[in-house]
Amino acid sequence: MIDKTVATVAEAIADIHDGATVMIGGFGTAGMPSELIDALIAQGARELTIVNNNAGNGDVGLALLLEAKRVRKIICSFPRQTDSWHFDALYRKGEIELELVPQGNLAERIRAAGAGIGAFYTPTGYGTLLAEGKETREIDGRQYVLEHPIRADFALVKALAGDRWGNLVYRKTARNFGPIMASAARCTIAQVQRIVPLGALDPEAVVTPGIFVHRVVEVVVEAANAGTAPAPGTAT
Amino acid sequence: MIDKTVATVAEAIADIHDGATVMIGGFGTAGMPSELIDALIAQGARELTIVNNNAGNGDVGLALLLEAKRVRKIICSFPRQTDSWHFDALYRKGEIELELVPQGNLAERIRAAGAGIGAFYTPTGYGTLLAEGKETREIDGRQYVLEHPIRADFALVKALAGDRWGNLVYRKTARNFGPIMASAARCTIAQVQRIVPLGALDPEAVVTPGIFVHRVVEVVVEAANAGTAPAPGTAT
Amino acid sequence: MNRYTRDQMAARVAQDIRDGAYVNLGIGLPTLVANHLPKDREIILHTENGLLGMGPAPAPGAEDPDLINAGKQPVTALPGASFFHHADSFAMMRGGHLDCCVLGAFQVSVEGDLANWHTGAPDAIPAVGGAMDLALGAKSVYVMMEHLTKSGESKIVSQCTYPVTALRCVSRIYTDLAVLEVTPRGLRAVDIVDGLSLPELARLSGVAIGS
Amino acid sequence: MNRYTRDQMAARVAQDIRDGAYVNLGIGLPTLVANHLPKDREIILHTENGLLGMGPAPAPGAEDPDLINAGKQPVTALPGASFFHHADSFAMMRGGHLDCCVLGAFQVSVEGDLANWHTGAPDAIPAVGGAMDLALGAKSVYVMMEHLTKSGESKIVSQCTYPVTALRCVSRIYTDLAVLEVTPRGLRAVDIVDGLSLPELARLSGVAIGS
Repeated sequence: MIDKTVATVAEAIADIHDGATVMIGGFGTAGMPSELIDALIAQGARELTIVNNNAGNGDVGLALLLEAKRVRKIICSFPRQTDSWHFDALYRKGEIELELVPQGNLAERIRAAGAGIGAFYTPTGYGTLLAEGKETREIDGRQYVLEHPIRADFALVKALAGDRWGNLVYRKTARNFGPIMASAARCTIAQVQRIVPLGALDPEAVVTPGIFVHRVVEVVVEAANAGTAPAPGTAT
Repeated sequence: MIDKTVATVAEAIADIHDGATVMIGGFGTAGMPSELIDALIAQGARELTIVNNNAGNGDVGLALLLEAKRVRKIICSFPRQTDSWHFDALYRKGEIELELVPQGNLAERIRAAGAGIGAFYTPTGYGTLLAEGKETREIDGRQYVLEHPIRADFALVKALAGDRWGNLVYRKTARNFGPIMASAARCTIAQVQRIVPLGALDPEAVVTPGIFVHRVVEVVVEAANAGTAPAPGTAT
Repeated sequence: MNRYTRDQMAARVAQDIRDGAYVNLGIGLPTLVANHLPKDREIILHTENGLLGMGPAPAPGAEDPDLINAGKQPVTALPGASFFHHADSFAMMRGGHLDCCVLGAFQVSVEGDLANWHTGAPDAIPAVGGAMDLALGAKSVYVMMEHLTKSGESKIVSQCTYPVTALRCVSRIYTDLAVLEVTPRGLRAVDIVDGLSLPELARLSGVAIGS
Repeated sequence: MNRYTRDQMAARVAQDIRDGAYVNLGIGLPTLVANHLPKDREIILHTENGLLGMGPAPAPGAEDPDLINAGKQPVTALPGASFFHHADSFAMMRGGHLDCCVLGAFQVSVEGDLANWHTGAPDAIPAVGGAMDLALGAKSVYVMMEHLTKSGESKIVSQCTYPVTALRCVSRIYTDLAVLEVTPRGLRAVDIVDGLSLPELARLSGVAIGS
């Protein structure tokens, strides 16, 4: 029988090794799997490469992982925010490597990894600093940059509900990077607000089919605590 | 106000011009927009390039469009089936051009057109007849073929329900090529079993957001007639 | 010198967005455009973090941390909205499906090059987000910005000195002094604030502007 | 000469599919494997036209034309199933997410090249479907076929003479005479039908086979 559910977040992330590449879902705090990240901080893995849209907000989740100096390199599109002080400090001290990727290329490179695409030509970034040194090509009169997949050892994602096969549904704009990251990692770990019986999710509305998910852990969230309040006005 | 609904299939396809490239959804008869195709036959456009997984089944839909000699070229993955007699006859007489594409490359090339990707490296087809003359590249020790987007002037798709913004949901495996074709055409025309009020579709479960759809037409289907019986045993 | 207010600029942009358009409003000044969309037009807002059919800010107390815009501010979803993941969202942009996006800028060149992501300062922490995808993805790219920097230099330039976001992508520029169209033959003034002449506008801008 | 029956071959393949595996069964002979999956294992079937969690054929009269497999035969969906579009379905295959696929073949080479889509006959109408994606996408590719053609020629060959589907993709070959593993040092016999010796199998096959 297939049962991808695990009992605790600690168990779910136990085998993340030093030096692993870890994708972490979320756009700011929406969709950020904070409890999995907290467990990863407690677990102690070091020298991580993190893939996320941002570089941590305030004093929660990814920001704390950075503060704990567990991250060697971050691949993201928008590190600098009004509340990204932990990243900012590390970056200014030269204690973290940054690979800055335009958000659409970040998403497409992650999707390419999951979809078995070797590389692709994207118009985004052509002629800019972020395409320096990259191969370019004119196709049908338009200029493109060659970009390669971003693969990961682990993906940590947050979803609304999941079942024992690993099928996932998300909630509103907390979906963001979850589905594509789930497809791009050797081992995808999902924290969900509730584990539901097999068959409870509408097969027409499953967003991440279970084939992309390896572990599902239920994280009980207090109603008042269902997400961390966003920091209004911080940019994309 | 946005109202993409149109009253009749004839009106929906009225401007398809001679020489147009038309994507037609469906895998065999599942998801085939038969009523739109019938209207296109009646409308009379000629010299069409058709993109579909197959090359028509039996004496319905796409097969009849072929029989009526309206199709100059077909781009598909699996033309030869037990009931593809209209295509077979035209092909053997040299009266239709065939571009044969492995099914995954067909899907990905359509998706690339919708997603603004200039070209992509795919492992599928490498070293085979279907990659002859195509550019290849080794990436991380694996061999890939360069494939380009397939764009269309029009896409004809069949969905279960749609609203006046063009949002669509599909039914079971009739979904197949509908969502990607909708994204790859300048004008996407959807036939639906029912038009529902705006807001009736669950925003978490919309499969094709309305941005990809230009016209929606309701086709009333008798229950006994909700689809054409498949021809068992015909291949993929 | 007369100047258009920020709300006047936003209203002027809004007037150029047609009924039924799919539109992405960038962070900052462009956000104001949402308040000025004509009531008799139905315009569908896209936010790149995965929502079409974005509605206004929620009532105080009704914020949902899972329902935010690209600026990470709480928003709402209208009837007819749809949610999707990031690859699909940027496919909408890169694939040319948006009719229009409205962006802020540091500089715009006479050829429509846009610089809006990086000041180029050596100690700045770079961050790009979706700016590059937006700049080249939409059918029309409208820039909203002050015409001059605080020190009086023109933000409309012969060639961008800041790092560019995308080349030849801007269609129109809405400033506190004028509305300019980027054409193959250079900039053309569509509107100028009352009391400012075309020659004076060109002089302030430091570039040629046609009428 | 003894031969495994088609059901014995299918049962033998089924035995090699582990609990929890994601599996795609090709058209024709491989379809039989579904009838032999061990009852104590939960195995999830993928069909490339957009379904994970495919169930058995429906009862007569309960066919749904919108719920079919890649062979366009009516099927059912199990609790836990999910539907998706073609690009996502082939991403699952090309991206290496399937544990196993089972395919028919015209020929397999000693290096694991597969020929199963085209006889190469000049008057044949070519059709490829998902064969090429399946052959290179799954972690393990199992081929099921008769060992010999009707005229007695080996379908296991030094080099394919039919047009190939994909290169070096086959892991195991299940025939009516043997089960063979493709290794970097050539073919290795895992099972041979009762009464047939390894040298005789190699002679019939026309290629070297190790033990």
